[in-house]
Amino acid sequence: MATALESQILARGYTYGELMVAAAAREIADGEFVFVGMRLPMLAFVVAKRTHAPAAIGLYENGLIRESPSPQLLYTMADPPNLRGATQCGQMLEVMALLQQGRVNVGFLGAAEVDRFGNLNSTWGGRHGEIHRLPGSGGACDIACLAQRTVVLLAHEKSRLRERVEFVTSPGFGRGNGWRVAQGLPPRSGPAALITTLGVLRYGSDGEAVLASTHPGVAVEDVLANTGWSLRVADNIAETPAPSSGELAAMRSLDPNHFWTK
Amino acid sequence: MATALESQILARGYTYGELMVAAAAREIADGEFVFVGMRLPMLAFVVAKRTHAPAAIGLYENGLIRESPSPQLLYTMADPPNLRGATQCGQMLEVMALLQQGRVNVGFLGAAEVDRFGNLNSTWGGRHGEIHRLPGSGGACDIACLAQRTVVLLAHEKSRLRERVEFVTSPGFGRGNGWRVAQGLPPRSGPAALITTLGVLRYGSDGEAVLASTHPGVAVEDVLANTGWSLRVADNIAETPAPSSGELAAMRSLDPNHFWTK
Amino acid sequence: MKLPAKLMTMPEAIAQYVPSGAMVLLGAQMEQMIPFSAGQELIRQGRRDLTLVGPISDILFDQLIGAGCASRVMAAWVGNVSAGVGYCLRRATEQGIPRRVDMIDYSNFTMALALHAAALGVPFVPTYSTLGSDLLKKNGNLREFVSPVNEDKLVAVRSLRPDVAILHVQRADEFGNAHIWGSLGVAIDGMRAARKVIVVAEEIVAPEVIASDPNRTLVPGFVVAAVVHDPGGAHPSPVQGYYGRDHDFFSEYHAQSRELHDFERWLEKWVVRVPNRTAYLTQLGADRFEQLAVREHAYSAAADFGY
Amino acid sequence: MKLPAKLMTMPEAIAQYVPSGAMVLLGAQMEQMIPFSAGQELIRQGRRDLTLVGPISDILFDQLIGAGCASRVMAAWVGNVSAGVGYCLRRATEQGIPRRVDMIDYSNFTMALALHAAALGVPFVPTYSTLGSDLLKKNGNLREFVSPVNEDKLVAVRSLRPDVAILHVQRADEFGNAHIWGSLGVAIDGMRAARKVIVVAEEIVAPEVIASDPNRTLVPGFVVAAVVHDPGGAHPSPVQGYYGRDHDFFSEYHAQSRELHDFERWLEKWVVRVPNRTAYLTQLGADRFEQLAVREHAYSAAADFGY
Repeated sequence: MATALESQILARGYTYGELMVAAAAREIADGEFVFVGMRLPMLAFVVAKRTHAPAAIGLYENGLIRESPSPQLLYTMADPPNLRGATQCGQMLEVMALLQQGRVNVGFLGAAEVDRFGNLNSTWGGRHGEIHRLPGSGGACDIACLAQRTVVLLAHEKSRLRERVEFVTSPGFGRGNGWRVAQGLPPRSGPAALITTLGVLRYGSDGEAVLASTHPGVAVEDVLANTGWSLRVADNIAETPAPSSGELAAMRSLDPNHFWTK
Repeated sequence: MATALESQILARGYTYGELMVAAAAREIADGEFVFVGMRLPMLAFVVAKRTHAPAAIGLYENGLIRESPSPQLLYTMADPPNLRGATQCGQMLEVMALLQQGRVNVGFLGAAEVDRFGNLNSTWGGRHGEIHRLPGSGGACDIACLAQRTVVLLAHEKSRLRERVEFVTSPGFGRGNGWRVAQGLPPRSGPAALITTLGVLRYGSDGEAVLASTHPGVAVEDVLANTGWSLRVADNIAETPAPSSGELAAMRSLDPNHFWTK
Repeated sequence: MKLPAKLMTMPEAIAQYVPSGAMVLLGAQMEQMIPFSAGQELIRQGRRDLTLVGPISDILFDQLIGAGCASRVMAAWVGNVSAGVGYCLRRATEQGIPRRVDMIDYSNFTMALALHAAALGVPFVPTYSTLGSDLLKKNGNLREFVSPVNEDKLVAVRSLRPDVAILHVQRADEFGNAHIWGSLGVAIDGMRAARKVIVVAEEIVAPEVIASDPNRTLVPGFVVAAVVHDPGGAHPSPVQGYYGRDHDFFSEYHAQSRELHDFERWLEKWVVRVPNRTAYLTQLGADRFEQLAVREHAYSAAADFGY
Repeated sequence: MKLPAKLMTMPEAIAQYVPSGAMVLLGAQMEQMIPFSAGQELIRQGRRDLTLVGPISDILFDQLIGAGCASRVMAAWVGNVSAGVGYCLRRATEQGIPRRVDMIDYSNFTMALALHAAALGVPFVPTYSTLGSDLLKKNGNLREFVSPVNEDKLVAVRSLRPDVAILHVQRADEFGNAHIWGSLGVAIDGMRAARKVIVVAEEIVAPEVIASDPNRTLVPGFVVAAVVHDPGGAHPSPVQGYYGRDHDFFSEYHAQSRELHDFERWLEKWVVRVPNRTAYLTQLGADRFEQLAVREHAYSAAADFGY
């Protein structure tokens, strides 16, 4: 494992995981309320805090609100370093209430599968006929319904980026334009970005995903070949900026062994 | 004032207020959850705790729950002696939730007016044509709706015990039998006793008030003459037991100057 | 990371954040920590047409009504908790003196639920309370409906979002993060329901003191617009661990507000002529305030947030 | 006044209050203070047909499912938070090994609201969450309706009353009054929603210690049926101020539960063959547990409840 990572780092100076975390961190604007999900986003929030978004405020579904970044790597949001010195340790209901009030600018999610319109499945997965049980929503459905913007992190595989997901755990743009409002979801909500191992997808006004950037060394064809539908490509397609030295320093000071940034 | 009180005490060994507090305290059974209202009931709860109901639990609408009685006289439920050493200092919503869950056995109320069926008015009072603004419900309506039993304390005057109250702040038995359930109120709820300066009224299965006992030295005729409707009298009408020496000792240790027990 | 400090004087905070016509939540902690110093600054700055919101308010609402600051009251109880009725409320509602005031009557629970609904970000919260009462019939923010999950009759309590919530707290840092203990009442939901929050603190402490106990930080700084350091600002109401309740002051107010001209004299003496809390406490007298001081401290056992 | 003491051993508490078929709330404080010692006693006592309730449960639910104790799971997330999926959950749901388990899928918020509704004593609480999702379509306890106070579409989350809630806490007295700090999750509503509560405490302290801070007494003794003193009972999950999270243990469980026979060996070693937490901690090794000990204490600032 370590050698594979080392070769990535030798080749480009960073790992895929580090690139994804940096890209996720950049989705946070300074001073924003951020609903921080499990895993990579916990690291992305700290990177944002230590670089361009020092005034961002982190909300965690266990009831925690933090303005100062955790001094240590977090394996879960309830790890002791994340509680000490927090702005507030309250109830889950209280942070979810801030989300439902519309105060949360951006929320981060993971998922097993995503479709053309950004709908997420993390409950029942289907692969070549077989049904797989996945862990479930956690807070993902709540964030997907109620945050002003949602950012999803996902490994880019044809079996994960599907034309249609079998089960909509967390609604994206449903079947497209106007669908969310018709469901009764807040007007100001929905997917903003899908950050994968190959690139970054964003969403058009019709709610369909568009390839906005490819990661360094990744060809557009590779992305299309690994996507389960005919993915649209932005006219002004760009290359995902590599992690800055500041971003890498922030990540590596917390995660030198690449627990989250493989 | 003091002289008037002294004469009462000389004549009978206690004041009207002390008799009412003792009668109120006896409505609390040991181990019960008691929703303690403002004023006299605060003293009645302490008397019950120090005499026959040491395991009673007191709930206060400011969010307080107490199992040990306050060591000092309370002018309001949020007086500092009532908070120190409490079982729990929480939110109003939390104690009201226990009430709505049906866990509260008995709740105490005051009111300006009461009618034949135990409906209470503490919002808009009418006296000889004139409208008077009263303080309002406070928690009275909530207790009257949701406690298993309610006990009301009131000065016995014809203008306060009325055939009909103009405004139902806190529902009793409405228009009589079956009315509460028809409104959607909990099956196990409603008025249990009305303790006045002249006697104690209880409620028949039809929801109408019945004179159950008169205070020592009070004639049934006095009670009827001071009641705004033709009050029913129980066949087995009794005399309200005088406060015991233990009850008086408990009250007077807290309220030697008769702030609440005039 | 340096956030803008929010520390300001009471006149600044009231001038900046509480315009005439605003809906203001006061007295969220019930009989404790009532923001009298803030309410009296509202009177001095001549606010008009305020909507006063709070479950009970002891005598603060009565003073604001008597001074003509309020056109509407949304409350469960308005009066003088230890002494009786509020005479200014009666003059305003019965005779329109100094002006008419519309009363929107809640119960304590339905007021708490209205703020809870707003804090939760939903249009209403259901309850069984007020069924069969005239509060339900007269208050348009309480509506009977049938439960969508069973056949029960319920009351929908409409969410209520005050423009400003003014909270008196024991201690806060300059960013508005505050510790409250003792009587909480509807403070937590009230503060989250409000569009803006003004914190009035007995003590301003270092951020590390507040951060040492995030479970007690019931007011997070990010909801707070202004922080005012105003020791003694809750008098005559008590602040647990700081000073007790001045029961006599409530009785004196009761006696001196019964007649209109007496109330006008009282208001002149205790509000109009005292520019701030320091002057108020001087007029009250050091001896009298000393009578209310903590006689016996009772400190909470420590909680260890270490790892 | 002397209340009956509720102190008992874990086997006594589980035997007395958690029968087969019960609906049990576990993991209310999310990734902290998960009552592993109580859950593993449920396995040792051979409980069957339990309904497991909790927003997330880290690997405790996976173990109970793998041991065949559960017939139904009402949760938002079941797996291994730091290491990935729960293999026992997959075997049970995909192959019925060791038995079929019905999944009733919630989101974290709707699970919190289901317990909140029960704690409030109402049949449901409304939310905008899950609109447009298949959770709403598939979970019968979530029902779309139209707001009675405006035209909004809302979801009614039906109240959920567990038979028993098992909470791991930092400290409690013999009557069950307990202090919890740090990660609260759904503990407060969960405990009030449940018909019975079992408190598992790191420390049993004098009632005076708990009573010194009634705002931190999030578990009032009157809702508690049993108090179990079981230090280390939350391992491998953390207890703020007592011990940290054993991340490796979660990774080891992940590796050793992938294959059925490995899981059976793991269960034998860590649950079936260890009669209690003392034996469990001995097997874990003093050195390893010492690695999780608090390195730097961080005590909360005192609050003065004096007067």
